[in-house]
Amino acid sequence: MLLIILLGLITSCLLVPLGKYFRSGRSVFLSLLPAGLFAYFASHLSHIGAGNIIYESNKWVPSLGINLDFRLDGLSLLFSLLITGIGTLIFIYASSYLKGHQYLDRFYGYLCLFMSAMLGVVLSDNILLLFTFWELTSISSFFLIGFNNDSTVSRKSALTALGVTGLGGFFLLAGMIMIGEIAGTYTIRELVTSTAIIREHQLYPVVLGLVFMGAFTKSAQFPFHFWLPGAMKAPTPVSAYLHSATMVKAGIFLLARFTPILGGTPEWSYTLMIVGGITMLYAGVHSLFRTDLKGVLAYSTIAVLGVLTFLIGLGTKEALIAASTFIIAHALYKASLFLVTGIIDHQTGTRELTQLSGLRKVLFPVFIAGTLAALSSAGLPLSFGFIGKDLIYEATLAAGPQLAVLLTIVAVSANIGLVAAGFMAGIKPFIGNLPAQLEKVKMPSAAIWLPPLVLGILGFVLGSLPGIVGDYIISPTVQVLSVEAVEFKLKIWHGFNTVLLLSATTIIAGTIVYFFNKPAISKTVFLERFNRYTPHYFFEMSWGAFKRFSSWYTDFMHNGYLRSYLIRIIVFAEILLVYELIRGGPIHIDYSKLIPISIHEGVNVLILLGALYLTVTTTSRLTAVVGTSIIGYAICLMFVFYSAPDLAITQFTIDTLTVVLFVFVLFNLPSFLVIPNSNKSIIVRDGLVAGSFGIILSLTAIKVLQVPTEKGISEFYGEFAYSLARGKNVVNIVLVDFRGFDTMFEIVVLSISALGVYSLIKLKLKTSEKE
Amino acid sequence: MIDNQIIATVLVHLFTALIQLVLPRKTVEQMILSIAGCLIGFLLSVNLFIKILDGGILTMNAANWEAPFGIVFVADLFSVTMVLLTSVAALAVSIFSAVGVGRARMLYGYFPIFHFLIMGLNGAFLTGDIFNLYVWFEVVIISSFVLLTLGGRKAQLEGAVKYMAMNILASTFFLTGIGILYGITGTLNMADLALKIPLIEDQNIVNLTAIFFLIGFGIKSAVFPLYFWLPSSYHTPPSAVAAVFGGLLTKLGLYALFRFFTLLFVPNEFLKIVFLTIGVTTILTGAFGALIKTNIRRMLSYLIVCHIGFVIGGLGLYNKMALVGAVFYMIHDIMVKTNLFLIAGLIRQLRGTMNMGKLGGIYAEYPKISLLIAVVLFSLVGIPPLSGFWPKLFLLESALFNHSYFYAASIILGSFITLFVIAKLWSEVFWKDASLDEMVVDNFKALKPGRKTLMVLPIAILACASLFIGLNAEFIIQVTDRIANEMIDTTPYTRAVLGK
Amino acid sequence: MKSVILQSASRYLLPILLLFSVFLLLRGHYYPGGGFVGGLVAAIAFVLHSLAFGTAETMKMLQFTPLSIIPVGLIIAAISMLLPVFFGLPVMTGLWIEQPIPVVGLVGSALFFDIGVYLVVIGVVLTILFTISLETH
Amino acid sequence: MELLLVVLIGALYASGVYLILRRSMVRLLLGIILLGNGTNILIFLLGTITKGKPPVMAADMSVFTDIYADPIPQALILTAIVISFGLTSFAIVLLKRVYALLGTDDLDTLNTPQEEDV
Repeated sequence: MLLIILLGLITSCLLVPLGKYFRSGRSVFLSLLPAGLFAYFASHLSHIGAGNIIYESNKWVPSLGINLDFRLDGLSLLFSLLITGIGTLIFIYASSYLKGHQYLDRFYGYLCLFMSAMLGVVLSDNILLLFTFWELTSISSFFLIGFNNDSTVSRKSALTALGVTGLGGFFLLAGMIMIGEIAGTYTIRELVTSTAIIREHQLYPVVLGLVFMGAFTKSAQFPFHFWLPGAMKAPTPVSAYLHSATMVKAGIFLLARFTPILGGTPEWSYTLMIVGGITMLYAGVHSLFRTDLKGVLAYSTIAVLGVLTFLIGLGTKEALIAASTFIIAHALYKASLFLVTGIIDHQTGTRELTQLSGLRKVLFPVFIAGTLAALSSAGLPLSFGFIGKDLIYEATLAAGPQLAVLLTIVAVSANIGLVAAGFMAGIKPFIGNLPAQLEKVKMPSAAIWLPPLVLGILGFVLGSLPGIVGDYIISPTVQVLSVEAVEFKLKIWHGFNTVLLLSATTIIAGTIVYFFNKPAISKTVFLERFNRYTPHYFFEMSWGAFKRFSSWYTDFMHNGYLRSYLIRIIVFAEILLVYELIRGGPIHIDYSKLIPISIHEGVNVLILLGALYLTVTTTSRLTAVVGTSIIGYAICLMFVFYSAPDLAITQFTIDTLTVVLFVFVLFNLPSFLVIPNSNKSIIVRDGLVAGSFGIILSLTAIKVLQVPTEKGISEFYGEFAYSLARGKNVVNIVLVDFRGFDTMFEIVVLSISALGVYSLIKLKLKTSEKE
Repeated sequence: MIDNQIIATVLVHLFTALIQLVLPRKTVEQMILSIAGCLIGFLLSVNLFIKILDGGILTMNAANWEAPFGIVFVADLFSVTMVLLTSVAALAVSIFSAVGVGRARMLYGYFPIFHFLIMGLNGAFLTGDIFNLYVWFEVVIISSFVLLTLGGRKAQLEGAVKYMAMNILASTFFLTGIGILYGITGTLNMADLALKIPLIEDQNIVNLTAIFFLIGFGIKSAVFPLYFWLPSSYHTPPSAVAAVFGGLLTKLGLYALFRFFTLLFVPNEFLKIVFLTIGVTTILTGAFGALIKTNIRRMLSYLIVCHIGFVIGGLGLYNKMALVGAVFYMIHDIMVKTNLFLIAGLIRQLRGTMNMGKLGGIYAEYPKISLLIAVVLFSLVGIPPLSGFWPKLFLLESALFNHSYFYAASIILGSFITLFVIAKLWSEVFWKDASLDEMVVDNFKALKPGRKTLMVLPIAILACASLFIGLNAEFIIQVTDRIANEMIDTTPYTRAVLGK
Repeated sequence: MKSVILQSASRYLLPILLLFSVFLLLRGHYYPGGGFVGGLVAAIAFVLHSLAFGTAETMKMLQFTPLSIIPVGLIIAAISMLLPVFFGLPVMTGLWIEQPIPVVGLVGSALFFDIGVYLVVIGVVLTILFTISLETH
Repeated sequence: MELLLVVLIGALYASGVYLILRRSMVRLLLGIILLGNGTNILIFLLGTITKGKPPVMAADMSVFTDIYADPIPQALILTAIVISFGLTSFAIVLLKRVYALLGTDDLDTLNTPQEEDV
């Protein structure tokens, strides 16, 4: 299975060097890849249909427990077949739809990458591996949404989509890590056996929240749904493939996968039912107000995703059967509707419902495809959509006495919206009179109208023979999702019962809504008045506020004033040091250890302090420099007192040279420090900060003085200076022998600074010169 | 044990620089020498790395004085890994410099100083003596001053003044710390210190000393609230220089922090809280800054800050898993950040600016280079299975396991903002049409094919390194796992150095 | 700055200080002094000369740029550091000629190292000061 | 005597910090020099100080017979002094260049806004 997944990835890599051969109509041959994969998965139908699960495991990162573990069970087979099957049609369709596009090869590259990633998601048996592929789907979606990269709107939509799904992804990751931590494994196979531990853990609600964030953002649930309509900026094949049939269902897939692990608790059920319910009603209503064909379809997709979330939340056997069936039904008719929309857009140049009518006269096969898809979406008997809808009602009716009525009402009303939306997208553009400007519309090539037609017909074929799907796919899928054994048959006809009544009501009401709800620009305008109350607006506003805060914060912290940086560093150090000093308690001084003061030492220190005062307070640059040099010489004298002749000579010469250097440089600087620096409060503040720093250092020094010193190493030096290092001046021996390495690189430092000074003075690049 | 091989990775750069100093006007020869030197350095460090990986810790007593009396060089897995990464980065940058740095700068000692800088880094990673470490730090600091100011543009000088002031302050803290440590233990050898520090009666002084090092190295590693020098200066020098800075300089500070706070001072509860707080605030500060900057290099500077927070937080958690994550993150970060600054240089070569508003159209014009860059960008973001993902996994796991939810949340926020700004960068720089009102200056087209290769090759080398790290995560994890073990149990280190 | 007294003083001071600096360098192993101090004193001698006669004059007298001494000194120091490696010893190990030489005493690699330090210090100090003073005047 | 040095160290660090917090770059440099001096004396003091007993053997001796000052801090300080000379001289020249370019040594003016980046 690893190879199966990697095939797409390899193809996409090969397209980088070989892309130029696939920019023409030849690209249609690339559809052999998904077709082959479809055949591969189809060949497993009977085996998996019998309730078997195929496992495969390869080592990858065992230290983290992330291995290339894959499983092929009913659920993954269902999705794999959708991904590769619809993929094949999309690949064929796109070769014609984007014919002559200069980046057609890149498009296929991303599409292959996406297909790989999506297969990876559904086949993974390890949740972190699943996450890996999950992120890859987000990334490939980003590239596909932004495929028309010169359009600003495309780029913005791509960024929004990546932002929303990316953020959800990080939450999901955190959730998965917590699951792994609680259960001690990342393998789904093993997780299923530790359900009880996870559900009873105190962090279970947090885990649930994090996983839901991932699923909801990906599957466009309210209030994160807003990226999906934006994602319709992608070329239509992408909308059909990623944003209705497969990728957005990854969230649903995730919920389904986690049903046996996390599901079944009240938290799980109610959250999903509420969120799913809100999503389907909200999006169902919205879809009726749209006049852009893709807009209608986007919102109806969101509504369907809501329905699916709702069903998984319901979690009964009936609900799970309904969800599995509905996933297939929706994928078939929605992909078909998208493709039809794409053809209309491609041939007429518009997707505005208000401008489209009568197209059946020029695009007859497309009209058939659209009608079949619309009818399936409406749930007409004999269509697969009918079976899906039936099962939904069955599930809601079986939900328990208190809930059944409410849930059924919600489901029916959402479905009414879906029926109307399906008619609007699949039938409306084709009926009525053909406007004059559309008379010249030509039939496209077969590669472009066959795929939707195939999907439309398939909807009715499967609808007439539901047993195939039911036995081979749905039943193993539900087997995976629910714990106890499930026995059921998908049937066309359930007899005259409540469910049939509800179905009929839905279709009739949907048709009525369709007839009374004429698409008009005024409605879109009406809807725009509520823009300020949508989640999208709310997120935009918060993001804007977040950016403004970031801007303010960054400018506040990094304000350009060196002294404010330095004072923060010093104050931070002071806080930590004072904390430790206070923790250390009072300081005791052992006076007996100290050396007595002699007069000349005292005088020297006094001179030093005087020079220090002068340096700090003077306003003349020269005086300040002179003050510093006096300090240097006084220190030099101190070294003489305390038996450091080498230091004394070095300090003396270095001090002299520094002064000479300063004088050279100050030569052409004004002699007074004219910068206004006299703000009293600042001086007091700096004085306090500096003073406390000095006090802290003094206290630290006193504390350290109380610690008895070890002299092992310096005694070693004294002992062996002559016998081993052949010298009598130990300081020099230390410098050139014991610690000669320090000296070696110290002269390197000196050399670098000389080179630096040289280049600093001599090299003056103009701004026009290159880096 | 006499093993001069340890120091060979340092000496090769010293002698490369010295030969280049003798040939001051011969820029072509310098260029070739530089690449050759880096290549030899790379081979030596690979050899050393394999040796340490297969065997154990190696030491070298400089001047043949037994530790703790002389200066000792210690090659344990941590230091050798850092040396290896440095040499990879150095190789890439030296190749890039051949085209990316103008001849004027080469005439004034660009290459020798670059090699001194690399030498300083390697020396700092390998030394086992705190004062010697100070000397290496100074080598690094002074070379970076010179490289930062080389060219003397206004922005460069402005950045350099701030960089200088704060880095010298860092050295002051560091040196003060050394003075105190010598005062209380009478030794400068790290292994010896590791044995003597726990025996000191008044541990309060030890904690006090630790803070001096914390501040000193904290400034070097650009953590909140000590990071200011980084965004003030990293956008100013040539991109080749910025690449070394961005990839390696802050990592030196981090290396020192990890070395000191695992070997000498094991963080107590207070220090753990300090590190964690620093980690969280650093991540946030970097993320906020990166979000609003529109100049590529300014944005990258803030991203460096943000990601240093990840690493510091790992030190704050101070358990094996977190340390593995932190070290892994450093490994990943060195490769990617170096590369990103080189990429910024390439973009500037392609378009003559680094302002995202004025950039565009690279994807249409140079699709293959764009894809190469995309790999690097998404490695930085940590899209699985690329290199940034794994360490984040460790850190997140450790954070959640230890109930450090603030840290975990900030990792998520930091990662998200990284994702967002990188996607924005891609969309602005690569996707957007080249703006028409601006005259696009493409200095890249005019280059000869060989010179074009010299610019793209280093980026490809580093991208391959990132890919290797990402796809071969198991190997890196095994290495970092051993490093983390060495950090937690320091007896092998002290035994190797002191022989007891 | 070019006073006559300073000029005539520095004319005598230069050789004396240089001699003294060499003295400091050589005896550093036994008494206070050494490469650093020696190099600094020598540099001060030249600086004094340049203060008296002007930097251009001093440069003319030197006949080579101070910048070029730096690599020479560095190479001497680096080689004396590297030499023990060829004898199978760690870097920087002291090597000694067992026969003492008059005035200097025992000669070893440490002395060459010190000479390297001496030259580098002279080169560095003169480069820094002369570059600036040539720029300023 | 140590106490007097302790006071001195505090004073040096305090004045150093005070000076680096000023707006003038000359003062920044002087502050850095003072901080360096403070650190040197700190190392010197903490390595225990000894009067009149330099770590140099008498000409006719081959080992020390008396106590002597600790040579290590002295060697460290010597290295530190020389290194900080390298750094300060570079910094001083940087000051000169900044002044030549901007005509002021006011640190507050060292800000090129993002908009002017290339």
